[in-house]
Amino acid sequence: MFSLDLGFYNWDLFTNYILKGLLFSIQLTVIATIGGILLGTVLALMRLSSRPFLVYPATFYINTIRSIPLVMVILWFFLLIPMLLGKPIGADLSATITFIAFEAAFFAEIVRAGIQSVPRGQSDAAKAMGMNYGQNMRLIVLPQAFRNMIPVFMTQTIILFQDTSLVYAIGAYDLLKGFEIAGKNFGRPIETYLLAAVAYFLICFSLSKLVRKIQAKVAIIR
Amino acid sequence: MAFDFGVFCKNTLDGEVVDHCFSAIFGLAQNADPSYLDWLMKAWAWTLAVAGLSLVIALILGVLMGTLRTIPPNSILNKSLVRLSTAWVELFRNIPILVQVFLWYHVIPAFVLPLKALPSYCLVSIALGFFTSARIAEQVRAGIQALPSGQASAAIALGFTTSQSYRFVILPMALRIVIPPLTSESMNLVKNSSVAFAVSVPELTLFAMQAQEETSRGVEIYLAVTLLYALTAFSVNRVMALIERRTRVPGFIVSNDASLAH
Amino acid sequence: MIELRNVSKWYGAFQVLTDCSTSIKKGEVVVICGPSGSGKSTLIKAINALEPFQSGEIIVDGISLGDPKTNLPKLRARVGMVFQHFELFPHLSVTENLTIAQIKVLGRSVDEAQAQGLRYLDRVGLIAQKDKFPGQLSGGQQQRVAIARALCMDPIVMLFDEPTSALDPEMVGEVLDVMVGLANDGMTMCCVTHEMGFARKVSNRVIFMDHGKIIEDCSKDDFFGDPDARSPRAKDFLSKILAH
Amino acid sequence: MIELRNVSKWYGAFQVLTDCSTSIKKGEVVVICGPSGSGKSTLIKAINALEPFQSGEIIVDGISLGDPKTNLPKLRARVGMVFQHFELFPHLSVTENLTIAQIKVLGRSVDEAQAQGLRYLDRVGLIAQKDKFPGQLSGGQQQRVAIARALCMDPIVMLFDEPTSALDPEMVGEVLDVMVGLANDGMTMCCVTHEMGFARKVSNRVIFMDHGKIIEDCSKDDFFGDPDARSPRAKDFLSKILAH
Amino acid sequence: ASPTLDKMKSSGAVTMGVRESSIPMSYTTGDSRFDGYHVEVCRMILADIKSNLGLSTLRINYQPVTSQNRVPLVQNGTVDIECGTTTNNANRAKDVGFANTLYVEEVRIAVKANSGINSISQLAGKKVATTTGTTSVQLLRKHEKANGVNFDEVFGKDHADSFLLLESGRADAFVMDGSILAGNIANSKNPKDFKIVGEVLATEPIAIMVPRNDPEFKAAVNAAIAKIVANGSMPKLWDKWFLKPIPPKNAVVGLELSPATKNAWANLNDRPAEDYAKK
Ligand SMILES: Nc1ncnc2c1ncn2[C@@H]1O[C@H](COP(=O)(O)OP(=O)(O)OP(=O)(O)O)[C@@H](O)[C@H]1O
Ligand SMILES: Nc1ncnc2c1ncn2[C@@H]1O[C@H](COP(=O)(O)OP(=O)(O)OP(=O)(O)O)[C@@H](O)[C@H]1O
Ligand SMILES: [Mg+2]
Ligand SMILES: [Mg+2]
Repeated sequence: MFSLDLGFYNWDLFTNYILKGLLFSIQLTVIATIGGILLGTVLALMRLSSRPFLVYPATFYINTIRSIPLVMVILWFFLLIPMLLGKPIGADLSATITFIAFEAAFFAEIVRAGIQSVPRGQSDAAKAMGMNYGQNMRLIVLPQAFRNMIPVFMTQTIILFQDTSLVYAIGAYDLLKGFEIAGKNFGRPIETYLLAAVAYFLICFSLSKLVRKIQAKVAIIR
Repeated sequence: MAFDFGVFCKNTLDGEVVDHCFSAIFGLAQNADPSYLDWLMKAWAWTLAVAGLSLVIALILGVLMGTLRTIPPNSILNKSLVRLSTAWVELFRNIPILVQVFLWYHVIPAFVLPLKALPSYCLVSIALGFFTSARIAEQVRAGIQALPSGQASAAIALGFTTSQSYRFVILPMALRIVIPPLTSESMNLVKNSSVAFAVSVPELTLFAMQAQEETSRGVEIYLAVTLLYALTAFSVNRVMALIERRTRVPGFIVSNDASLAH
Repeated sequence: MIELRNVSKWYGAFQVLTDCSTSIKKGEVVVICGPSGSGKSTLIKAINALEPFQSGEIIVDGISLGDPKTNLPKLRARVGMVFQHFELFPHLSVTENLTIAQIKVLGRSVDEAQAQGLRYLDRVGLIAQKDKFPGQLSGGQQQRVAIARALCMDPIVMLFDEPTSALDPEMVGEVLDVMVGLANDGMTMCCVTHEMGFARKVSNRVIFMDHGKIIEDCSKDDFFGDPDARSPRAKDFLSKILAH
Repeated sequence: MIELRNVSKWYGAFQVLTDCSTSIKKGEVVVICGPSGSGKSTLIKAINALEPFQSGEIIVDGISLGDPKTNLPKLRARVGMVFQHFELFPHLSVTENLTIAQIKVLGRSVDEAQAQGLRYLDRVGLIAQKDKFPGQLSGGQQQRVAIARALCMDPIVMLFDEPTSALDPEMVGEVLDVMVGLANDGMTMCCVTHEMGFARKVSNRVIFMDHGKIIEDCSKDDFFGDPDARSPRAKDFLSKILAH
Repeated sequence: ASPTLDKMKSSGAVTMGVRESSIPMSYTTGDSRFDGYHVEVCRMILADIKSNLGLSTLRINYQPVTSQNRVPLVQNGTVDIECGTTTNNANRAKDVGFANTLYVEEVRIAVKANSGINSISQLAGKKVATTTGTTSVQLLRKHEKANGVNFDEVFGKDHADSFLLLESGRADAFVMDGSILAGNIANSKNPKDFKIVGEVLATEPIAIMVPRNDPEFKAAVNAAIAKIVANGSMPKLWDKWFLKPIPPKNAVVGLELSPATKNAWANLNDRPAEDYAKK
């Protein structure tokens, strides 16, 4: 029978190995969320427009990205970005670009659904009062859409945080990697995998609790 | 840059070009050394096998847990079932799939020795299946809650017991409603099966990493692998669309907001 | 037949029903009315044990709902209920909607259930629609099927919760006609509705609720004939609802 | 003031409006009725250019909607519209609902807009609710705010699309009262409604539609007073709707 | 002109590719610090180059690399000098350059000490672990074909995972470079439970990678290597990393200096693995 030995685990080990990974995972999550929402909103508006030359590229991009495993997307970008840019980039930057590009496809669908979740009567009413497309979007539709979207945004962000563990494929140093390296260097891989699971669970679970709180707060009374 | 898809017709032992690309699998050339194409096909089969088994696990457990989350908590048994299913969902969706795969492969068998005898294919399917079941459970729960509450009331008012009302009234409709989100969860499962490589299942991603190391033709290898993943996910999508068409209720309009998570 | 004794119900701290007592005798037609949110739906659902209540007692056909030994599904099967939004089962054809509970709950044979189902479908004038799905029917037709579905179970009493308020005005008539027919045939009925024409025509008694309390419980003639004897709240309500 | 000439509209192969022609003069109150799905909402939305149409012409205050040079937002701002489901903006307070279009579309100052908004809010009897959000009001109150919101834009005509059909029966009265008041003040109105009491009381003309066609377009007195001169479809509809 | 040297001169910095857990060749000791036999050699090389360039300081940025990305990273210039555990073979030499070999790796077999396995011939039908993305995978395939034996191969996603397969009993043997085997055993919970056995399955030169299109830089590196070998540092380095306790756990790898490595020091060269195989 295997016996757990967590004795090797201490504060030094945390600051030496894990903190760096945790910070990178958080940083990657935050940047990819912000970048993904911005790029995703553009893609969503393109998809919702009535002009084919805007609709098709956006639809193609979103559908393609959504049907490829993230690991593959990460490897692709890692391989192709240097070729396209003509100059090399590191694993961390590559991961960041990849995640923004990848998440944009998902956020685009969230934003689209959010806009569509606003009853059509609302934009009819705004139009009937003489508002043009821009005023309608800015004053009436988007404020409601974004409020409806906040919980889904946050859920997606939690998923994103979990997905950062896949950057091992290109050797970026994320939270999971931190645990793994610590485990390897101290010969305690099983214990560290367990600790990693607990750490991820605590972070994601408390975040999802937070989402539920916010959900209740921002809900529009109808 | 130039593509060189000839790489797939190369021998996996010494990199020499073989006569028949499909040498080993179709037995075209007896005892010939397998080519990278043979290997690719075998890897694809592994991907399909992992995704298939985990999909079965995920659907069964997901529907079960999603249903349990909605049952009326009017007895101690029901209450504990609700709690169990809630805990299930929270546990399996808040740990990254990669970590769960390691847990099932390395950590849990260290404590539950019989699990060591299971091939990694089974363990990784359990991990993927449980992980996905938590997401499917959420979709099923949302589907059930999207039904007008009057439906359940009507069933109960006709004298159905709780389990009868789920069987004859609630689940038949709820499952129809959740087909679109289930489609994207199933496609996600195909994609997520790529983590199986981390525990030695020789599937597409493992092939991609190893073959690109041996041949240095990363672009061609990744292209082929990506296409196969996309093809698989697309087929899943078509099959689900067929199921959706077959089970469509005449005159009933589902207002589906497709699943957003991936 | 139905007896309510000091029924009270709370949602958390909010009291939805306060000390409601009344009784409905065999063959009686009782109309319940009152402002939105006054607890009408809650009360009628409580009679069918669809809503639990915290204190008081409801006795249906001699059986107390609060008794833990009562087989609630069996009791519910004997009380017919019609909902505001019809609540036909959309994935089942009209005939299946009519027979499924007969077969699964009452244990009737398929043939027997179908014969009964088609008899009542004919009665509500929809025999031609028997193979359609609910989504293919108009609202008025759906509600008539829902009434037939409840009748198929041979209920001892029929409960209606605003059966016409989700209908296009054109279709209100066809549903009310079916209900008037039922009342004239001697069915015991308890009906939440704002159709005062219907109340005037067939009801024996009118119950007026406000804020979870039964404020008026009197004969139809007293209710409509003697407005000055009514409470101010009821008078106000009546004047609003009859104004246009 | 409003002129429709042979307006037709298709959704794909399905024709929703067929050759609709009519006109509404200043100060007139026109009621549109007809069975569900007959195209009433589509017609009234077309007048406000919310629904494009494929053939025919609509002229509002001398300006053709079909003309590509027409500034549609500006034209819409001069036509008030009230919807079945109120469509107040749930994220804005009552006062903000009343002022936002005045400020952003008409370019009024905040003070001016608020003064105008509160004047009309007072007129519909809801000045006490000015700081609430729509979700905190009853349906009847919301609809009255919606009417005030449309009035704030100083419209030359008010369009109503079944303004009372999503309301609890108790609240229908308070909304109709506001509308009767408007009509009596000489506002030009075009109103889709099944409230025949309202039609009888204030309308000048009644339009009856079926299957996308205008079947009857006659004075109120002809419509209600001379049923035998009406088409069978309109007679049938009227009998159903007035039966209970 | 050497692009790499120019870059070092202008930026005062250099990027060294390192591994994260290739003990003792190249690994992290936590908190972005890296160390190991090859890393230390590289630091000596860079110190030499720095003084040749007349720079007062040369900042070293460490870039962790993996088996999968080390070649592309050197190829595209992210990494200026890779000091890990890369086998110098003809295939890779098309994409990158290799400095003169300072370490000759012998592919061996690690087994549980009590398993009774002493030779590769005893592995027929047994589970053999190796790491995805390494030459050992192909090596095993070739061996199967040549000797008509059949292994049941299991793949770890990295060396530590592969070793874990052996440790947890999922594999009966771990076939990999000797230094990696020794390093993993030394770092395990009970090093005595494992041993390295059997014939040398392959001999491969492990070399420092440099960009391919920069012969001047490669020459500078080789010159530095010659200096280091000449002044007798190599045996001391070997002693430090392979025979003495090393961080972080102060374990001893315990791998004796092999004749092949000694030979490589004596006759500095950059011959690829294929040349070794022919011998
Ligand atoms: N699940 C619930 N939780 C909390 N409060 C509830 C719940 N269901 C109903 N209520 C409240 O109970 C009160 C009575 O509701 P009920 O549906 O019985 O009213 P009603 O008289 O049928 O009104 P209506 O005419 O609108 O149908 C209302 O104030 C309602 O807000
Ligand atoms: N976007 C659409 N696409 C296709 N058909 C539509 C669309 N919108 C409306 N219709 C159809 O056009 C017809 C007229 O619709 P409309 O809403 O104008 O009817 P209505 O007379 O207002 O009915 P109601 O009394 O139910 O409001 C209906 O048959 C409807 O199904
Ligand atoms: Mg009710
Ligand atoms: Mg309409």
